[in-house]
Amino acid sequence: MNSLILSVGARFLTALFLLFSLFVLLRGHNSPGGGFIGGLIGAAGFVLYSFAAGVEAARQALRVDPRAIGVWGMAIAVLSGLASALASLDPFTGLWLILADLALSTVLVFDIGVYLAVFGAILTLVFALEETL
Amino acid sequence: MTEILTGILALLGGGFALVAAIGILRFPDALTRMHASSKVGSLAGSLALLAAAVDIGGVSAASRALIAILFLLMTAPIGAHLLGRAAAWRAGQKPDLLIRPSDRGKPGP
Amino acid sequence: MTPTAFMQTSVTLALIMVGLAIFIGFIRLARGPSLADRVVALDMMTTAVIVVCGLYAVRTEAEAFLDIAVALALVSFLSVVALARYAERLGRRNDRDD
Amino acid sequence: MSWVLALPIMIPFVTAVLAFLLRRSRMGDLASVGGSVASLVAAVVLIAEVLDQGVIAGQIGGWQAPFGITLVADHLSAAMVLITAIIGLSVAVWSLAEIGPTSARFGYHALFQSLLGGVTGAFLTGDLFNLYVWFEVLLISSFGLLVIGGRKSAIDGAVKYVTLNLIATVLFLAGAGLLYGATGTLNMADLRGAVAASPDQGLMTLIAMMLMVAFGMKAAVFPLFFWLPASYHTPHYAVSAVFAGLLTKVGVYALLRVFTLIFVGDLGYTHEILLWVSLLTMLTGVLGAAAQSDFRKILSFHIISQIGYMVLGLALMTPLAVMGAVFYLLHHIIVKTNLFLIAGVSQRLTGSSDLYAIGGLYRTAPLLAALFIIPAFSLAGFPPLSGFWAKFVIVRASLDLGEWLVAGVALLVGLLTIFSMTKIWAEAFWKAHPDGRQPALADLPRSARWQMMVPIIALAVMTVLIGAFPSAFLEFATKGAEQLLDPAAYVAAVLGEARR
Amino acid sequence: MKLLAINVLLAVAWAALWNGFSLANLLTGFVIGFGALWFARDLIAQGDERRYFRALPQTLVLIVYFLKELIKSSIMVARDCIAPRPNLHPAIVKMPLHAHSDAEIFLLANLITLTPGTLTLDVAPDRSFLLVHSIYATDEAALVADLKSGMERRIGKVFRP
Amino acid sequence: METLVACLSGFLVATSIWLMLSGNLMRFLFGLLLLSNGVNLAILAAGRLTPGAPPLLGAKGALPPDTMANALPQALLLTAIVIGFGLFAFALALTIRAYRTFGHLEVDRMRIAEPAEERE
Amino acid sequence: MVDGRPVLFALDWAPSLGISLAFMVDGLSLIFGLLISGIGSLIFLYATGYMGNHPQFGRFVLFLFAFMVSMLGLVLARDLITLFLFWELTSITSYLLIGFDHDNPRARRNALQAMLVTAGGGLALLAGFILMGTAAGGYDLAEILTGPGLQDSSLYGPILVLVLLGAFTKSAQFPFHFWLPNAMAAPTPVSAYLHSATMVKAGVYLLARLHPALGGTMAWSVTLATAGAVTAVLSSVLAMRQSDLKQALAYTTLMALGTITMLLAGAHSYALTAAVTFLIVHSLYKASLFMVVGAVDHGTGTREVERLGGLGRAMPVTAAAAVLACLSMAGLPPMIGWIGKELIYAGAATMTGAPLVIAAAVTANALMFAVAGIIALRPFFGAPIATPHVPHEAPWQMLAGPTVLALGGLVVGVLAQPLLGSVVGSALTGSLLQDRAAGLHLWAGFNEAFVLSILTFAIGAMLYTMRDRFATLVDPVLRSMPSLDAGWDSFLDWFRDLAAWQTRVLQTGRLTGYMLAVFAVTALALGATILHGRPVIMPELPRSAFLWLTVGFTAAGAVVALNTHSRIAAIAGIGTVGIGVAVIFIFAGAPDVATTQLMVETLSAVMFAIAALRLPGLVERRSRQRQLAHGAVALAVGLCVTVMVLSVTASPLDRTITQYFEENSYVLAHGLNIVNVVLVDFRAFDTFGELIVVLLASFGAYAVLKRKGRAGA
Ligand code: NA
Ligand code: NA
Repeated sequence: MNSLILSVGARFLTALFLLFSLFVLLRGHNSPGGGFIGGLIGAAGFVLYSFAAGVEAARQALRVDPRAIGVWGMAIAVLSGLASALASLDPFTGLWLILADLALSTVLVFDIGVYLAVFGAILTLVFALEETL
Repeated sequence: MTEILTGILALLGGGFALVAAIGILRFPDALTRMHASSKVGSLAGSLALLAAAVDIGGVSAASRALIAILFLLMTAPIGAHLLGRAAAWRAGQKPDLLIRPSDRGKPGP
Repeated sequence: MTPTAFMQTSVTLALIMVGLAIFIGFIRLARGPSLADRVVALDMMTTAVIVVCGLYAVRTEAEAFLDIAVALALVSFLSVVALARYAERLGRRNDRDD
Repeated sequence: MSWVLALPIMIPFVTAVLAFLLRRSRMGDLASVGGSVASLVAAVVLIAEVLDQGVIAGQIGGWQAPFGITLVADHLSAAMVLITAIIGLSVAVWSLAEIGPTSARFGYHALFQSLLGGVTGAFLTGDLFNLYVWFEVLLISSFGLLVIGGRKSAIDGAVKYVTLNLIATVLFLAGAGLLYGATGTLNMADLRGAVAASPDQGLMTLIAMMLMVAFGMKAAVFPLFFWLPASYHTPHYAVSAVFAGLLTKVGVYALLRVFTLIFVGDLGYTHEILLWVSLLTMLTGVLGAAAQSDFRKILSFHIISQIGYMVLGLALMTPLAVMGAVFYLLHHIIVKTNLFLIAGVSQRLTGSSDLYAIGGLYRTAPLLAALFIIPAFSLAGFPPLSGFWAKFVIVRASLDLGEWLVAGVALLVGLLTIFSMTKIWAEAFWKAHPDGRQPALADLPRSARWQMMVPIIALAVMTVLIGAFPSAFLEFATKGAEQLLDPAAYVAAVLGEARR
Repeated sequence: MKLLAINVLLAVAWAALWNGFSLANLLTGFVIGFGALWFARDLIAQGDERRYFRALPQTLVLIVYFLKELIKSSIMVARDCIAPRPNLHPAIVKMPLHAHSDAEIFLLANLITLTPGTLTLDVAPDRSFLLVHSIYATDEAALVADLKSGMERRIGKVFRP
Repeated sequence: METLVACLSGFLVATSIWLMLSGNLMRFLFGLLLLSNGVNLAILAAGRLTPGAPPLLGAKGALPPDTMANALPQALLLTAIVIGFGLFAFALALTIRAYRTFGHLEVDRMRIAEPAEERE
Repeated sequence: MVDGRPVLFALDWAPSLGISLAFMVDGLSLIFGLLISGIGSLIFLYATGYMGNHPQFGRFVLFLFAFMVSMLGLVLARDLITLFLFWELTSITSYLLIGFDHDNPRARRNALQAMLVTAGGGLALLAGFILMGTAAGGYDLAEILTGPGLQDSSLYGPILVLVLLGAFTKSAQFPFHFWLPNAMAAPTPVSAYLHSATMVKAGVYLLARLHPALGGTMAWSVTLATAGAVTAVLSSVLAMRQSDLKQALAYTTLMALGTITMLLAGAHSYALTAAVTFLIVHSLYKASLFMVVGAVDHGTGTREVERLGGLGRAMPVTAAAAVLACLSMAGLPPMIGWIGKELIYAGAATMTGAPLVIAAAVTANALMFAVAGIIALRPFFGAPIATPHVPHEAPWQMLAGPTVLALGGLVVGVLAQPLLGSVVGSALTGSLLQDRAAGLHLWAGFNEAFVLSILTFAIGAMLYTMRDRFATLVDPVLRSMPSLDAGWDSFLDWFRDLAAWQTRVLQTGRLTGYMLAVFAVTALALGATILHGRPVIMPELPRSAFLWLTVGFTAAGAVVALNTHSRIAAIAGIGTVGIGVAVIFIFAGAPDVATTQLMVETLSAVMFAIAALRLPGLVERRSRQRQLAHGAVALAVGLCVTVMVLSVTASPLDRTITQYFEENSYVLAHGLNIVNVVLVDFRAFDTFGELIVVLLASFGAYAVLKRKGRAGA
């Protein structure tokens, strides 16, 4: 879409979408948000970018095939589910590492997997739709 | 006091939203209607968010409200620009003035 | 009327006004006639949801509703962009009006 | 315990990830086969555990039932998981010969393994909403697999398959959501008590009917089966083989599970409806097959008629009948998958699946002919093949109840199955090829010959073994039926003795 | 930009000193930090970097101007929305551009759009003019002049030394 | 409150069925979207509507004084919405492909896979 | 030994069903077993000569051997289900044998016919066996036979009908006889085997075997006698009229089967002795004659009786065998056939309805006499007729069988009592009756039977000499009779038409029809259940004006999407619904859900906007009538959903699980957002599946959009 306004806007809005999506992902455990919403917002950023600069440029900006991103998300989700085997717990049991205020957990890793899967899936869809003629 | 301020802001927010809607209904064509939507609507949203910020208080509510307003003001005009452009082209208003998409990419005069 | 009652009444009234706003916007959406008219109406309705979020945050004292507004304020314009693109392409293809 | 239950579900997804990441090389294919082997091992471990301990249950995330998601394996589930793994491995190997690099690059193996994972999840989950999720996983995988071959007819088939299945899926979702609202729980063992205790039994039956329509559609019963004959003949043969074997069975499994465990409050209503549905399913399916002249279409319609037998077993609801349904379920998966695989080889050798355009396999591909006989006559219920026992039990169960009509229909449908199988035999095998072609297995490349024939032989051997040595399988099915009809062990394994 | 970052850091440090990251603390910190930087400008900022000390206040001026315009014209449009006989004179006008950088044009176009009554339709390919739709275009020349003297001038002050 | 949502849910379901039956694949997609929305509302209503407090705990897990909205159906809904979106996306892609394959979207005229032509 | 029956082998096959794989030998099985294996060996020998250089001879031998084993298994089975197993195996193997000449459409058609008729009967038999098992308390034949019999069981009627259906179809009794002559499509060794000692005898064996358990009632006698008599008379008339020798033999087989069946109707030892003896008689001469016909075919290139004559000189051994066998067939002394015929008359005299039975027997036997004359005399004597090849004798392998069997007929005729007496006796005492068997003697005295024999010969000789007159008399009658074989074809056509019609009606290829069915079923299932169960409904209208407005515009949005021809209007209408639903989510305190809904709504609109560029406009094509029907179904389903939701909310919700989540979300799962904690921890498995769904949806969409189109079904 040939618009100076859009392409200038997209340049920083994509970054903003991405940033905001990560924020939504990370605080999802305590406030509205999480992997799904985060993934949707992050993908929306690249969708905007593809509108402004074209799918090819968006793919290049992304560097990785969105399908692969999605699969890595799935892999991360599986691994976070399998991780509890290390502690001889049931599958998908959260392992928590709580350092003062900072809480790291396999549950968060799982949510990151969700994020990536949704992100990859939506970009796969939109790019494929865009590239169809 | 904050409660009264909140109430006024809420009423203003709701009122502007209603006004924007009426404008969209009454204005004669798509381009004019957009004036009602993208401006009055944004204002209504901002007012309602401010009402919430005032009512709840605290950094987090205020920053959320402000960020929401900021996002609204950042995104609304881009959409309006694209939609307006499309509407103008489609409506064929003053075609001599409009920049056709085919002109794009050519070196300027 | 206490300040609290005033606030609550205001919020209720405001909600009704927003509801009406969406309804009126919907009328434009249904009537069209052009694509841009419908998109404008849809956009206005989305913005009205932000108003609803704000009012609901007041009513329930829950910041969570502001989070909806933040996300919506950022993302909702994307559909306007997409629909505008659609309108533009259609115009270029000189298809029949839609 | 939960790991024994969770691994059969998770291994296919791990495999899917690996196969996708390696999709551009031959390693992707090998990952799929290797993962299938691993799934098989996990399934064997699971069934050994179940045989050893009876019903076993485990909790995902360690959250106790009914708060977390439960995985449960009784005899039926464990056997279904094992059979899924067997079919998965067989078709994964067979796929090596059929699926080209293009389909592989589009993620064939990932979709295929996810389908298996979804099916396995559906068999093992003890939570109604989780069942819905696995249904969706297998559904969306099947969508992808259906269209991945890129054939035009597959698009037509997919339109019908997708639209109708989406409707079923939404009905399931609505049913599950409403049932939660009415009982406050989603755990199936917990639901048994909650449904029985509900003050509004009419509502329970109503929700039961909604789920019956949803599962009935998945199972392809009359008059909800249209999507199946519209689509099953269109994708890759490997895909239709695994569809034929597993997909409708998930619907039957769900019916079997839900209408023995949860909705047993108004048997006179729900199961009477199932009875009529099953009769019409058997008849319309087999008549549909008789009208076809395409190898795969005939087989597709026969899926429907055979589903009728399984639903009949459930409808009659006696220990023998349910045992028959369980046995039928297990036997039919093997047989039907094998028939589709054989159809695939036939197509490869003769160039078509239209029975009037092919022939000559008997003369020049005798091994294939012999291998066709086994599942074909098993499907028709000839002794000493597995299908005989399935049919015998169902017919006897009907006769024991004095259901003459039911038994008559069941037998008649058996006869008409012979009609269709002999039609395939006469046209594809006995008749000479109209083009004078001499189709032979030697036409296949050496590697493809092995990849295609070994799974077929393995499945045929299983069919013969089950038929020739049925007692262990029958006893297993009997035990499975007992668990279904008296779910005390199931409920106790999930909830412990205390709750409800 | 570097100075802005330092300024923000100072604000955060200020808030941390006061043991509370409240909005008021941060704002106070920012203002005090700005003052501190301004005093130390000869030490830390050379040449072009000093633009910050002009740009920041100009930005504030712009924001205030914009908000004022936003509210003023919102009320105007709102009045027309509900007026029995709206006073509308829609037209598309060409507004010559002095601004040239992407960011500047972007900001200008968007602020024009946000200001009720006007709407940026497009930018000329050679960036020589903006196409603006206005509903109060009784006098096109006056409208253009108004836009240029109001919005464009103030934006220019932020972006250019 | 549930009553009204229940009615709306039924209404959406009815309209979605009308659209799905129209014989046009694009209308089917519209119907699918409405059906998901209708069923989602049904699930929400079945999980009971408690206007107000979202299911968020206060600091250190403090429970709010009033009852919160029921969290479980919300989680189910979220799952259902996302799944529904995935299914819709696939159906949309399929629709495009079907249009490229057949040159139209009239489902009743899509007859490559079946029925077979009558054979003499 | 069980009850005097030596057990060969027993294995618990399916003990939970009371089924074992068990075998036993008694007189009856022994006779059958000897015939099967004895004739079988000669057939194998014959086949090596007849078709040893056939490219598929290996398969042929395999099938024939499998068939023989199946027959042996059948007659030796001690368990009903074991018996059924082998019964069905004979169907399969005979199917493969009849269709052996598989390039010939006729062979395929006839194989199918045989298969369907016998397998159909087989399924009836299965039901009969199951009922027998239920009535007798088990499937053990030895116990059933020595038990009290099933004649008084309440299931006797169905059992009888089902078992007879099985036996009659297998033994080609009227009206299921039509498949047997068609089975001649098989190579001659197969016909010889199937028609003499095996396949068709299976039904007879079954009747004989079950005689003690089921026989002796009026129903049994009348049915068997009638079917047997009709079959015998009808088929012997038809046999007279065949010009193809093989066909003629086929019909005489039917006559023999009819006769045996008729005799098995009796309860007296004479009738049963006759049945068993005639069975042996028939096996010997029929196998011999089939092989003879094969040899003639082989030696001359034709089997048409009109085109054969004076072969005796060129084919002396064949001629001798033929004459000997025909003597037995004609029932002339001193062949075993004579004794058989004598016994038939003696037996028939003891039966209820003796005059009718005797009349049928005499008629059939006289016709048989004439047919024997035709077969023995016309090809081999008289003036030589030119045949396609120059006639030559067959190789020794093909002569051994017919000669041995024909001579056998003579030998056992002369030495009947010493050779066969005890065997037949044991068959009867062991299997049929506790009674003694009648003796087998060439000269049984000047009795009724002797007179009937003479009468038979006289009529037979007359028929032979006046065969042309007979033809002019019979042919019009035969022509006017409905042909069951043609009826079979029209039945199959009807069946195919029915199937095609049903498929046309159901599987129309029209998706809207499918969907309408699905929704109508949903409406019906839910609606009927609502009427059936009458759930509790609790309507309670809210007072919130905002909610009313929201619901109002949401519904209105759906209405816009309903019929608009504008894609964008539809998208906008659906967008309105999405917004409305999101507002309701907000209203219900579900911020996560509302956000997700709005994000998804936005992305859906985005995708639709992209897709709409690649899609055509909308048109409504439905007729008014259809619209009404669709509207009715749609409203019905919608109404049901509303009723369901209302009745769900009529009673309070059990909040146990939610409370657990609320109490433990922070304590155990370290999260304040309960919904998110449910998603990623309490019910992470759902979410796991869900992310897979979304990912795979994109994979599928990617494939469907990007994979190049390929033609092909
Ligand atoms: Na906006
Ligand atoms: Na199936």
